Amino acid sequence: MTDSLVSIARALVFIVVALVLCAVIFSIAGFSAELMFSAIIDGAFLRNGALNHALRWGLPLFITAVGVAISFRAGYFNIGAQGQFYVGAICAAFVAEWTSGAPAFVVLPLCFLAGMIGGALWALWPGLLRLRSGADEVITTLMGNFLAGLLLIYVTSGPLKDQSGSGQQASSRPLEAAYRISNSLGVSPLIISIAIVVGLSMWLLVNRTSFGMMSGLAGRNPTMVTWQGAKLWKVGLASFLISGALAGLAGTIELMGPNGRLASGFLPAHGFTAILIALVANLSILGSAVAALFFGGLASAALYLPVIAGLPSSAIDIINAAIALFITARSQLIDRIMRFRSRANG
Amino acid sequence: MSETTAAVLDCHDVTVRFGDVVALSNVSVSFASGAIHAVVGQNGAGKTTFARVIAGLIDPDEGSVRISGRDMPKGSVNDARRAGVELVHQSFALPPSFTVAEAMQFGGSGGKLYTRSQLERRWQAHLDALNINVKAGQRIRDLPVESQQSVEIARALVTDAKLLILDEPTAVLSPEGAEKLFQRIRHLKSAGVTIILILHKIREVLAIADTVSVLRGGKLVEGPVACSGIDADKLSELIIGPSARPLDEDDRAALTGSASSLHTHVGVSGKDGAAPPILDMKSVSSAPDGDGPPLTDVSLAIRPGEIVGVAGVEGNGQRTLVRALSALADVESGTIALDGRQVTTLPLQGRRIAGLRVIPFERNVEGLSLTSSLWENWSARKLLQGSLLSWIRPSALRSECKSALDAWDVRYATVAQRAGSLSGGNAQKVILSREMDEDARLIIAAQPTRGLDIGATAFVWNALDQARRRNCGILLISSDLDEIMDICDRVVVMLSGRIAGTFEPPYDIARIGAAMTGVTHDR
Amino acid sequence: ADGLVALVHTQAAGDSGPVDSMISKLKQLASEKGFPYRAIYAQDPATYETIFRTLGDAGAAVVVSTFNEVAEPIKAVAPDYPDTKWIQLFADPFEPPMPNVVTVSYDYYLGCYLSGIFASGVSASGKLGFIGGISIPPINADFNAFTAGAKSLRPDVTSTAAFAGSFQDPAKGQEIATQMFSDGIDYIQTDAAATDFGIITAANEEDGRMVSALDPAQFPLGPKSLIAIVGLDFGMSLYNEVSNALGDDWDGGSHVSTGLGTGVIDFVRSPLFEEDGSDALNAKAKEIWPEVEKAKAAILDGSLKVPFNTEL
Amino acid sequence: MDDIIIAILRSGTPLVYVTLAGVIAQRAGIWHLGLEGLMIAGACATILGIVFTQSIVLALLIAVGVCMVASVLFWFVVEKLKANQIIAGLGLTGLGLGGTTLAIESIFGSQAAVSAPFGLPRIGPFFGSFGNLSILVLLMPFFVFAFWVLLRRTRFGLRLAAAGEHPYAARSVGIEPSRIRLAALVIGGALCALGGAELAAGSLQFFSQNMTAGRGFMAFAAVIFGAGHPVGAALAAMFFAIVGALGIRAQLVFGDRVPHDLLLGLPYIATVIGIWMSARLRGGAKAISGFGELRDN
Ligand SMILES: Nc1ncnc2c1ncn2[C@@H]1O[C@H](COP(=O)(O)OP(=O)(O)OP(=O)(O)O)[C@@H](O)[C@H]1O
Ligand SMILES: Nc1ncnc2c1ncn2[C@@H]1O[C@H](COP(=O)(O)OP(=O)(O)OP(=O)(O)O)[C@@H](O)[C@H]1O
Ligand SMILES: [Mg+2]
Ligand SMILES: [Mg+2]
Repeated sequence: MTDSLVSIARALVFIVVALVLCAVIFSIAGFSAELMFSAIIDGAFLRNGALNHALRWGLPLFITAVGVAISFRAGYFNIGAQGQFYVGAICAAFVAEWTSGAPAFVVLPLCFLAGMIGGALWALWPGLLRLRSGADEVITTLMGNFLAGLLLIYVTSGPLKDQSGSGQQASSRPLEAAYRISNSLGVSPLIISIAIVVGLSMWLLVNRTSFGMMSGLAGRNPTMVTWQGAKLWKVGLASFLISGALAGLAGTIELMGPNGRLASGFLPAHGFTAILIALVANLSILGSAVAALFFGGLASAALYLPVIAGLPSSAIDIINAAIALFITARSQLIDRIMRFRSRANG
Repeated sequence: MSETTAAVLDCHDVTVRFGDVVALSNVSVSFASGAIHAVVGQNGAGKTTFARVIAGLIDPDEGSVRISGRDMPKGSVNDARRAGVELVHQSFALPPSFTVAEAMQFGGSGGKLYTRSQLERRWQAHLDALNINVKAGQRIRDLPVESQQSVEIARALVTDAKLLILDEPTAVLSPEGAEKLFQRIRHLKSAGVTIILILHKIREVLAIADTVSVLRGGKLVEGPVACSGIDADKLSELIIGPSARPLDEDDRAALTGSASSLHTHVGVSGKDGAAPPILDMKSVSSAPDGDGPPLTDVSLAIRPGEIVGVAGVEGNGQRTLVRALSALADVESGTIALDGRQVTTLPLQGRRIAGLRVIPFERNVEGLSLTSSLWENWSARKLLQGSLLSWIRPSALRSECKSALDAWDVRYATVAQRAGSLSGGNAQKVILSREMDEDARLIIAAQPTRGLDIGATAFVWNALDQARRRNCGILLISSDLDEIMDICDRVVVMLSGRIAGTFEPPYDIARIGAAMTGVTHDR
Repeated sequence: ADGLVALVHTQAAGDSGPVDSMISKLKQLASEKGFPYRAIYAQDPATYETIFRTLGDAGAAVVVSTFNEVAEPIKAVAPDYPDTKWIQLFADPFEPPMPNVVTVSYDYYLGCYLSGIFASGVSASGKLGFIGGISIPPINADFNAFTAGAKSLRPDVTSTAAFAGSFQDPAKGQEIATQMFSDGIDYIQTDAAATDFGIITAANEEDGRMVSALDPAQFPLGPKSLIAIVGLDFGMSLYNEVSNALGDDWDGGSHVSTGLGTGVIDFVRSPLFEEDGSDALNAKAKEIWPEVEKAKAAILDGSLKVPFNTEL
Repeated sequence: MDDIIIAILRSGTPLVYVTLAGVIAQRAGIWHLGLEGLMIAGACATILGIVFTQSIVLALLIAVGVCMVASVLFWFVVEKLKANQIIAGLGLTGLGLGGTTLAIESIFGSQAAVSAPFGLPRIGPFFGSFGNLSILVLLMPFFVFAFWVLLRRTRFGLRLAAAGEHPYAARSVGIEPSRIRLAALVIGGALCALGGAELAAGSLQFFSQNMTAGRGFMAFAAVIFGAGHPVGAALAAMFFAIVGALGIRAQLVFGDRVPHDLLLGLPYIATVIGIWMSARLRGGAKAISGFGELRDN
């Protein structure tokens, strides 16, 4: 309990630190710092529908982040969430294209299946390379992201290209309304319940099955679990596949939900933010939910800032970067204060 | 005369806390220079912490340390080393990827820029001078712990140490090794070096030390007193303290060494030759595997209720034997049967389900995940009996773990604490409590008492005995001949991957020793 | 913010081309007419609609955005904000039109067609190159038009396309161009925003290497190599459209089709090159120029139809 | 043919410098994903330096200074504030990319590329058709060698490795790991500055936003590819350069038949294959994974 308190306090304190740093930079560059602060607070929390916006960006992030946490726990630094997210969306888009016309209750399940399988496959090959040959997954998954990005460009300006009009945009045809699982605001009962189901099932998997504990142990000391007779590759492969499938699921949600079409280069920072969330949450599922909501709010604030505070896009990048730089920081000072208070209280 | 009486080390009111654990409380002690001082105490008594404070690795929360009359700034390794303090860690203080030569170099002075051959020549000479037989070009990770330790000692002696602290140096050594070490230590003493020895074996204390000091629960309960003025029983009394349950006679005898001359071991009645063996290895040969030679044509049978000891100089295939039995080293020819069932091709998980239990050599790497909680470490075995998706109830596991650890009286705060925060001895007990459960059939115990205090050691021996009474088969690998001769029903000696001899009680230490060193002998 | 005018550009600024010129023109207009403005880089298609809504909520008077990717979002948002005027540059006409949306289309590819004709005349080797940022439909169309133009006069010319994979990677551009030139290609049409700088640098390394870029501002970068540009005065066009929108005689729902005819798009020779460039090349250029003019006229009077093909 | 070699040297050199920075950090126990950010900062500072001081020396000094300061910040966050290396590194990268863009925007009022009147000195006609390469290309092999010596043949190198591989062992001989890491990061910062300088002023004489285009990450890949060995990593970097050149060649040759996006992917595919091969050769197990630390703090 106190620990989670401590880590939340930490995160908040250092977010403030980061924002102060930004304020300094911006006032040097000649932008109003207080305007920035008010715009962030307003955009993330206060304006009407703020929660809605936070959910729109936060829910898919949460799903991907849970996957990231699963593979990180098992000791595999699969940073390929972005690629798996894209490939999942691509596969779902293809299925939607092929089955177009069929009733929704047929198309939707197929799309989700395709999305998750696609994501899993995009995690499978780095997984195999890692587990069978020891090829470092950090690079292979990084390369996987680049490749998936190119693949997305290819399908959106090739096979899936929207031919309407002069056919100039690199994006797929808009999905029929029947196949959308949410309007463009991106929050719907279905999406929320998917997130809840994923959260619950993964929480159970991690905390209530021997897989969960084994992967936790293996992530910290593979040798020890080998001496216990565990088959590392099983745990490892499962972790890769699950994380890929969840990223793919998130991709499918973005496609069938808010976006309603596949556009080249959409949500380019999704995977990175998901990794951020998983690590900030210290790889805990529940923590990821909180962090995802927070970063969702931040994402919507980032879209709100340039309009209200007139900050250039580079400024937004700086804000996100500064937060990334500091958010996992911890200082003995804060910990002591928090511990002290928790002692005092109980 | 005055030179020897001058105190080389003064600790004043030293207190060290780790969170809520008080590792040392108000320890005030001063050691005369030019002598060998033993520090003894149970696991978790604070010996290592004490050593680390002197070496400047731990900055005490209270108190001060003076070395040869000069106050040491708190927690400064460099100042301590400049004052001539060197600490030999029992383990983990050499980067695994380094070559021996590099490991010597990186802490030392001089040789800012070098070539490999220079470096190796330089340090090979140093190693040879200390007649430590490892190649300066070898990688640390490829060395057995024994050699790693000698390398550590060699590193400590690179600079001219005035005060040399060794943390359980004998724990990893065979009796010969220990004797060699003691000669080296006496030699150093005569060269004017003061030595602080952290030891568990009272016999060793009495054999080598001039004075002994006893730590219990972080407090200095005795000493330094001259060893001439104290006897084994008194010392063991002091170490264990009035609170702990007294040892039964022959264990104490074995531990304190007072009875170490007669190894008249009597097996338990339960064991009968007729019963089918629990372990039946038939002429097993293995592929070369890590360090040490491969197994060649090893045949070994263990009957229910029998403890078979594997003696031998470390690095003669004991590790490969354990790995082969654990299905971690691949067997090229021969068969392994467990409880009459062929398991030659069965993976470890299967063998464990069939009742195999392993207490591996490397406690902190193979035995435990130091950064995981105690209960996770403890539950690992249970979890792997079922499928990966089988359901678990952490709360249940926690309480099971708690009761098990309490039964083995492990000193810990909560089952949620990291295994790494236990002292080595207690860490070992956690492993024992995991591996020596009710439905164990064959227990492979590799160096189970290494680094354990006398109480814990006796405890382990009793546990092994209990298991034997439950008709388990037990394979005990130990570099401690006394231990082996004291509790084993049969002893096999391994020499370069083969079984060089089998001995039944009453044991003849001379013949076993001969077999270990490969001197031919007639049966 | 009353009278807020916002430009939502979907390609990064810093291309020393269309986007930068739009932004500077917007600033200019803002200072002339004295209205608050925002230049917002919308990098992520998933965010277009949110940004538009935010602008609508902020009560923006005029929202200008670029390229077809934003068409769907505008269609979704515009009806909810009738008081905001929406302008989509580089767009297809809406079917059906929306009363508060004006769409503007450019036939940029025609400029590339002319560049192709010109290239076929000035190239000695008959090997032409085209370097784009990413292989997306509009860029593909430019390449196809470029090739068509070249082959229309010299069927034997070869034209090769390559893509840097980014609109912001001059070093890559230089590497690609270097390889193209060493293959004997002597005329490269660029279509890669900031990546072009590397291409021009590569061309400067040896005589006889020719580049056609996108923006007059680039002339000084290659006085001996940058022979012409396919100019697209996005800035001017934005200036006009926003002025109209702010005026009273704005006819919403209309589609403006502009380009070659109105001089917003044109194929222009570099005056600097005409001075410093090799005389031989300039001579060739003069020789071929009538063909360029002829094709341009034919396109304008409709007698010449250049196919618009977005597939490679 | 010369052109191809020149092109490879040009694209490889910046990568090598940044890779060396990654190597020294990695050996000191820091997984440096801030390389990209430092590289872009170096590129930007160099060009701005030239523009404002008209002196290449001053420009380089400024660039090196900027990157060193940024590295100290990174060190402070990672070592003193115990932030997660990977995330903090990516944050540093973001700061670099965003900060440089904001800088040129607030200095020149537009994000348009900044061009410098001159760039790094060239190695001169003596080298014939290679004369146009910058001196940093010429110095690159010496840097690699120097780093090999520094990391594998000096006591400092050993201490660095000890601090990275086994901080506890380092501490027990009186080495302060975090100080060593500071040194490693600062040196690395300087190298990133050189890499950025070569990229922007080696032959281009331009700065445009995001012009590093992921090279910092390729450098990071090279570090792992080369298993943290300076020479191996430098070779890996050059390998990436060669593969990149081949990728372009493939576009020029097969562009009319094969989708360009796929051809653009070839370098990445080749990297994966390379990693896989080297892992097989190294027997897999040795593949670096600094993941333990990542989990356990
Ligand atoms: N790094 C640490 N973190 C937390 N607790 C620690 C740490 N190191 C030691 N302790 C605790 O301090 C006490 C003393 O430990 P120490 O290792 O000094 O005992 P010891 O005498 O060396 O035991 P052993 O005989 O097993 O080596 C133990 O209770 C141990 O759990
Ligand atoms: N790297 C480390 N960092 C912090 N504490 C450590 C570390 N390694 C060991 N410790 C603590 O120091 C104490 C002593 O462990 P160490 O391995 O140094 O010798 P030891 O206690 O004698 O172990 P053993 O009983 O295996 O001989 C243990 O309680 C452990 O918690
Ligand atoms: Mg100890
Ligand atoms: Mg111990």
